[in-house]
Amino acid sequence: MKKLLDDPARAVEDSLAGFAAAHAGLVRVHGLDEPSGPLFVGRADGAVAGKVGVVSGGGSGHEPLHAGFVGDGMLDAAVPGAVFTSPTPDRVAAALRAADTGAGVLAVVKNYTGDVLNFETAVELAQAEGAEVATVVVDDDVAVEDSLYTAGRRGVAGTLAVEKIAGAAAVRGDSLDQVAAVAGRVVANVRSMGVALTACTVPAVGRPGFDLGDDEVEIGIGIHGEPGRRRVPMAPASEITRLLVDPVADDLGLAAGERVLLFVNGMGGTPSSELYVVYGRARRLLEERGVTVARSLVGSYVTSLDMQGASVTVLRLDEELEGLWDAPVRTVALHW
Amino acid sequence: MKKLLDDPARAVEDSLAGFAAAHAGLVRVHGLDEPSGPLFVGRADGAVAGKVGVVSGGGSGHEPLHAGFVGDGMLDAAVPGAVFTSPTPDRVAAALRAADTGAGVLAVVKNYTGDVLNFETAVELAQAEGAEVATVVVDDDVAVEDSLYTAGRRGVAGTLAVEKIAGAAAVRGDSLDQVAAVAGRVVANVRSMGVALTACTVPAVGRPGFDLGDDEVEIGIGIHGEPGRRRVPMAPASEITRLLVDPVADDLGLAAGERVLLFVNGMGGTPSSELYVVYGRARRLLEERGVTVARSLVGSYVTSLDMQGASVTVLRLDEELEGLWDAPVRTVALHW
Amino acid sequence: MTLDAAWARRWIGEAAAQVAAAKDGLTELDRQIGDGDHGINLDRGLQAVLAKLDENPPGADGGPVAVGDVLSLVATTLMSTVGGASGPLYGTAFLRAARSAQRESLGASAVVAALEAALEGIEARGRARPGEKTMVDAWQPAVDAAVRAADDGGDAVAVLRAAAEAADAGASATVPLVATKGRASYLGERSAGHEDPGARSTALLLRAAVVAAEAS
Amino acid sequence: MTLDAAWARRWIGEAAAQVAAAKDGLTELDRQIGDGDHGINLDRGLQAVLAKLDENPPGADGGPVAVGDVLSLVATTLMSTVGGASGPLYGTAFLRAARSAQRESLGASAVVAALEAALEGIEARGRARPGEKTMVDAWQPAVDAAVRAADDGGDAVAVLRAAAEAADAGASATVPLVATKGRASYLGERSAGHEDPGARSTALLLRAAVVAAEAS
Ligand SMILES: Nc1ncnc2c1ncn2[C@@H]1O[C@H](COP(=O)(O)OP(=O)(O)O)[C@@H](O)[C@H]1O
Ligand SMILES: Nc1ncnc2c1ncn2[C@@H]1O[C@H](COP(=O)(O)OP(=O)(O)O)[C@@H](O)[C@H]1O
Ligand SMILES: [Mg+2]
Ligand SMILES: [Mg+2]
Ligand SMILES: [Mg+2]
Ligand SMILES: [Mg+2]
Repeated sequence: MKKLLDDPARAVEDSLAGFAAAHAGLVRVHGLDEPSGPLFVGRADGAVAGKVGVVSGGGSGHEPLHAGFVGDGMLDAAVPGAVFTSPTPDRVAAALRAADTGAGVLAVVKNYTGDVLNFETAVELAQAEGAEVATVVVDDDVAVEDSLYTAGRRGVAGTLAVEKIAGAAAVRGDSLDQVAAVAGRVVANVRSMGVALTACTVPAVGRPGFDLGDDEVEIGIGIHGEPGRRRVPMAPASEITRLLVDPVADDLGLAAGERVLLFVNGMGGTPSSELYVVYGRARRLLEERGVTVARSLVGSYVTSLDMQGASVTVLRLDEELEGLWDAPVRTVALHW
Repeated sequence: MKKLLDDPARAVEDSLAGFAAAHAGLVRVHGLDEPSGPLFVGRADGAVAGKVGVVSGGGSGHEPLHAGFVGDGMLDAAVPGAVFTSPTPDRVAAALRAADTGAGVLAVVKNYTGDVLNFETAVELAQAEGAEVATVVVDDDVAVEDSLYTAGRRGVAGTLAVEKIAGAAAVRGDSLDQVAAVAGRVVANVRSMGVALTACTVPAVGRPGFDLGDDEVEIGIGIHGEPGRRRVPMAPASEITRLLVDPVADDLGLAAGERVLLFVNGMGGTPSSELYVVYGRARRLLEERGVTVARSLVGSYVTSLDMQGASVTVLRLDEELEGLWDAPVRTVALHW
Repeated sequence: MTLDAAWARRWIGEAAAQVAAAKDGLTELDRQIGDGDHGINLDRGLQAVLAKLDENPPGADGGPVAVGDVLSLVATTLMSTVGGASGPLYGTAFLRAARSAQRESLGASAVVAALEAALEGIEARGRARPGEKTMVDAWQPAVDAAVRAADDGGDAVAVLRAAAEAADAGASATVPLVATKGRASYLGERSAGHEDPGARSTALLLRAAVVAAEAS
Repeated sequence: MTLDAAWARRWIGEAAAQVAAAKDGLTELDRQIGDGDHGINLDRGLQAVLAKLDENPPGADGGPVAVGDVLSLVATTLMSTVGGASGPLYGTAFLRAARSAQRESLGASAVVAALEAALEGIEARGRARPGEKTMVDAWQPAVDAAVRAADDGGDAVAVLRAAAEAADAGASATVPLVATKGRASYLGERSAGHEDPGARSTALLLRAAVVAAEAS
C-alpha cells in the first residue's frame, strides 16, 4: 500500500485537520483540538437560526461526502467515522445538537446497518434531550435486492441528491416535516448502480478490500470496499454503462417524456475523462428511452478511497425537485 | 489496463463529447461533429467583444486542465491534443481565432517542447492573418534544472494560477500587454514540485508509463507520465511533503512575512483525503518559515490520467495577484 | 473462584489481548464478506476500554466495584469508540448485561441472566434472529448452553465455559450460512463459505471471560 | 531508377508500413526516456498522410506531380495530425525538403539538397544541434554521408542509401548520450543507455525511402 499518509490510524483526523485549515471560511471541524470532544464538521458561520438543520454522516473514505457538502444550501453538519465505519452515537448526537436552533433537524442516513444503528442511538439521545429529529434513510442502490434476505438496499451516490435538495428545502423555510417529506420524495425517485475496476485499500488494513483479476470488473459494488453483485469480464465503456443504466432506469420505471438528473460519479481513482465517456453513453441510453436529461453532474463526489470505477445515479425530476436542485449552494465540493 | 473507454484511439473525442453534453451551458466543443474542423473547446456564449482573449491547450490526460477552465473569468478557449501529445498548430490557430474579438489574444503555453513548437507555429499562422497574439510560457516545475542541459523547466500545476489570473485581468479590461505582463508576473512567482506513487497508463499504450516498485515513489515527476528526478523509498506524508515544499520555497526565495497561495494538486488517482493530509503538512512547513498561507486550493486539477500522487504549488501573492485570484470565476472545474 | 469486578477487569484485559492478537484474522474474515474493518474496529474499542479502566481504578473515587459497574463502563466506551455495526451491538450487549449484573459477584444463574440480557439487547438493536449469519449465531448457542450447564448444576465458571465452547462452535457453524443481515447480506449466496467475523469475535470475548475466571 | 513523384508516394507507403510495424518498439523507446507516445503519434500521422494521398491521385485535378508536391502534402498533413514535438519537427523537415524538391525527379545533388533542407528545418524549429540526443543525431550523419556519397559520384539512390545507413548508425549512437533537448532532458544522466525514439524513426523513414527506390 502506498498512500500519502503519516499514521494510518490517524488518517481521518490528519485529513480533517488539513480540510479545516484549507476551508476555514466555510467549515469548522469540532473535536480536533479537544480530543475528548466528539468529532464533527459544522459550518464556519454556525447554524442558521430558525432554519431546519440538515445533518448527515457515515464512515470516512467517501470524500467529499459528507464534509464537502457542509455549507449554505446543503448540510449544517457532517459526522465522519473511521474509514468505512459509521461514526459513534456521541459524535452524531453532538452534530444534531449543533445543527438544532429550535426548528428541528433532519438526519440523512445511508442504509447500512452500522449507520442505521449508530444514528438511531444518537437520535434517541437527542430526542431525550428535547430535540425534534426526523430521519430519512437513503437506499438508492439497485444492486441489492430489497427483500427479507438482505439488510435492504444500500445508500450510495444518491445521498448527494438527498442532501442537496433537503438543504435547499430547509433554506426555503420549510418545516421539519416538509423537509423530511421532500427528502423522502428524493429517496423514492433516485436510484444508483456502480462498478469497480479495482478494489480500494483501507489505510489501516493495507491491502485491497477484495481481489479482482486484471480482466474482470465487479458490478453492483457498494461504497465501502465491499464486493458487488457479480463479476463480469472487462468490457468497453458502452457495455458497462448499459449494465449500470438499465437496472436503474428499469427500477425507476422511467417513461418517455420524463425529465431526470443524470449523475455520473467517480469512485476516487478514476479520472474525469473516463467519467465523461460513461456520462455520454449513459445519456444516450436514457435518451433512447425518450427520457430528457435535464440536469447533469459528473465527478468524484461519493467515493471509495482510491477505488477505480464509477456509478450512475438517476433522479426523476419534477418542477419542485428541479428548482431545489438549482437553488444556490456554497460548499467545498458543490458550488453554484 | 482497465479503463472506462470504448475505443482507446477515440478516448479524447468520446470524453469531450460527454463533457460538451454535460456542460452545454458553459462550453461548446468545436470540431466534434464536423470531423474535418479542428477540435477545440470554446465558451458556450462565445468570445466577449472587446476583451483580450485567453487561450491555452496541450496534450489531453490532464483534465480538468484546460477545458475545465473555459468560461467567465478564465479561458476563452482550450485546445486538447491527443493524450500527452500537444495539439497541432491548426487546432491551436482555430482557437486563437475564436478567442480574438480584436483586442488580441494571450496564449498560455506549458513549457514542453511539443507545446512550444506547435503553439509557436500556430501563433505565426494567426499573426500572419493579422491577429495580435502574445505568448506566455509557464515553467514552474522546480524538479527540472533550468540550464543549458535541459529543455528548461516544465509547465505543470502552476499553469492553473496563470490561467485564472490572466483570465481575471482580461475581464478587468486590461490590454493584451497588460494581461501578458500580469501572466508573466505569475510565472515569475509560481513554483511546483510533484511526486508519483504510481505511473499512469496512456489508453492507446495500455501499460504504465514507467515501472515503480511497491515501496518506492518518484520525486519530481512531470505531468506527462514521464519519470521524475529521482526515486526514493516510500515514506510518511510528512517526509514526502517536505521533499516537495522545500525546493519550491527555496527556489522562490520565500521570506518570513510573505503571503502565498498554497495549491495541493492531485495527479488523478489519489483521493482528496490524502491531498488534505499533504496540504496540512505543507501549510505547516510554510508557516514554520514565517510565510502566511493566504489562499488555498486542494484538488485534482492538473492530472496525469490515473496516476496516484500529488504536487505542491506555491504562488507568491501581492495585493494585485490576490485580488485577481479572488475575482469571480465560472467554469466547469473552478467556480467562485 | 468468584466472578467479581476484579474478574470483569481481568476479562476485559484478556479480551483486549486476544482481539489484538486476532485483529488481522478478524479483519480478513470481514474482508471476505464485509468491508474489512471488524478487527480494527473492535481492537480500537477495547484499547479505549483498557485506558478508561485505568483511569477508573477499583473503588477509588467511586471507581466501579459491582460487576455491572465495570461492564457499564465497557458498554459506554465501546459505544463511543467502535462505530460500525458491531459498536452499537456490543455496546448494547454490555449495557444490558451490566444492568442485569448489578452485584458484587455472579453465581451460575446470574451468569445465565447476563448472557440472556446481552443476547436480547443484540437482537433488539440489530433486529436480528438466529440463522442470519451474525454474531447472534454465536450468542444464541452460548445462552442455550449456559442454561443447560446451570440446569445441570454447574457453577458460574462451568456455565461460562459451556457458553464459550458453544459460541466457538456457533461461530464455526456460520460458515455455510447465507447472510441475510448486515453487510454480508449484499453478497447473497456468495456469503456462504465464510465465517462471520462478529460471531468469531463473540467467541473470542466469551473465551477471554473463561480464561480470566480460570486465571485466579 | 528515378526518384520522382511516384517514388515519393511509394516512399510514404513504405514508411507508413514500417512505422506501423515498429510502432510498439518506438513507443517503448519513448516510454523509457519520454512519455511513451512517439510510435503512436507518428503512426497516426502517416496513416493520415496515406489517406490524404489517396484523396489526391497523381495528376488528377492538379494532384501532385512534382516530388515537392507530394512532400508538401506530407508536410501539412503531418503538421496537423502528429502533434507533440515530432509533429512540427517532421512537418518542418518535409516542408523544407518539399521546397527544395520542386522538380519532377531528383538527382544525387537534389537528394543532398533536400536532406540538408530538412535538417536545417529541424534545427531551426527545434533550436537543436547534434549531440543533444534528438532526431538531429540521425539527420546530421545522414546529411554528411549523403554529401560524401554524392562527392564520390554516387547516383541518387546511392546517396539515399548512404544517408539511410548513416542515420541508422546515428540512431544507434544516441544510446550513450545524455539528452539536453526534448522530454528526455528531464531525466539528465538517466537518459543515457536508451536510444532516442525520434532518431530511430528518422532512420526508419530514410530506410523506407531506399526500399521505395529499390522496389522498381
Ligand atoms: N443486524 C445485525 N444484527 C446482529 N449482528 C449484526 C448485524 N449486522 C451486522 N452484525 C454483526 O456485525 C459484524 C460486522 O461488524 P463490523 O465489521 O465491525 O461493522 P461494519 O459491518 O459496519 O463494518 C458482522 O460480522 C455481524 O456479526
Ligand atoms: N528540440 C528538439 N529538436 C529536435 N528534435 C527533438 C527536440 N525535442 C524532441 N525532439 C525529438 O522528438 C522525439 C519525441 O517525439 P514525440 O514523442 O512524438 O513527442 P513528445 O516528446 O512531445 O511526446 C524525440 O525522441 C526527439 O528525437
Ligand atoms: Mg465498517
Ligand atoms: Mg507526447
Ligand atoms: Mg466491517
Ligand atoms: Mg513522446
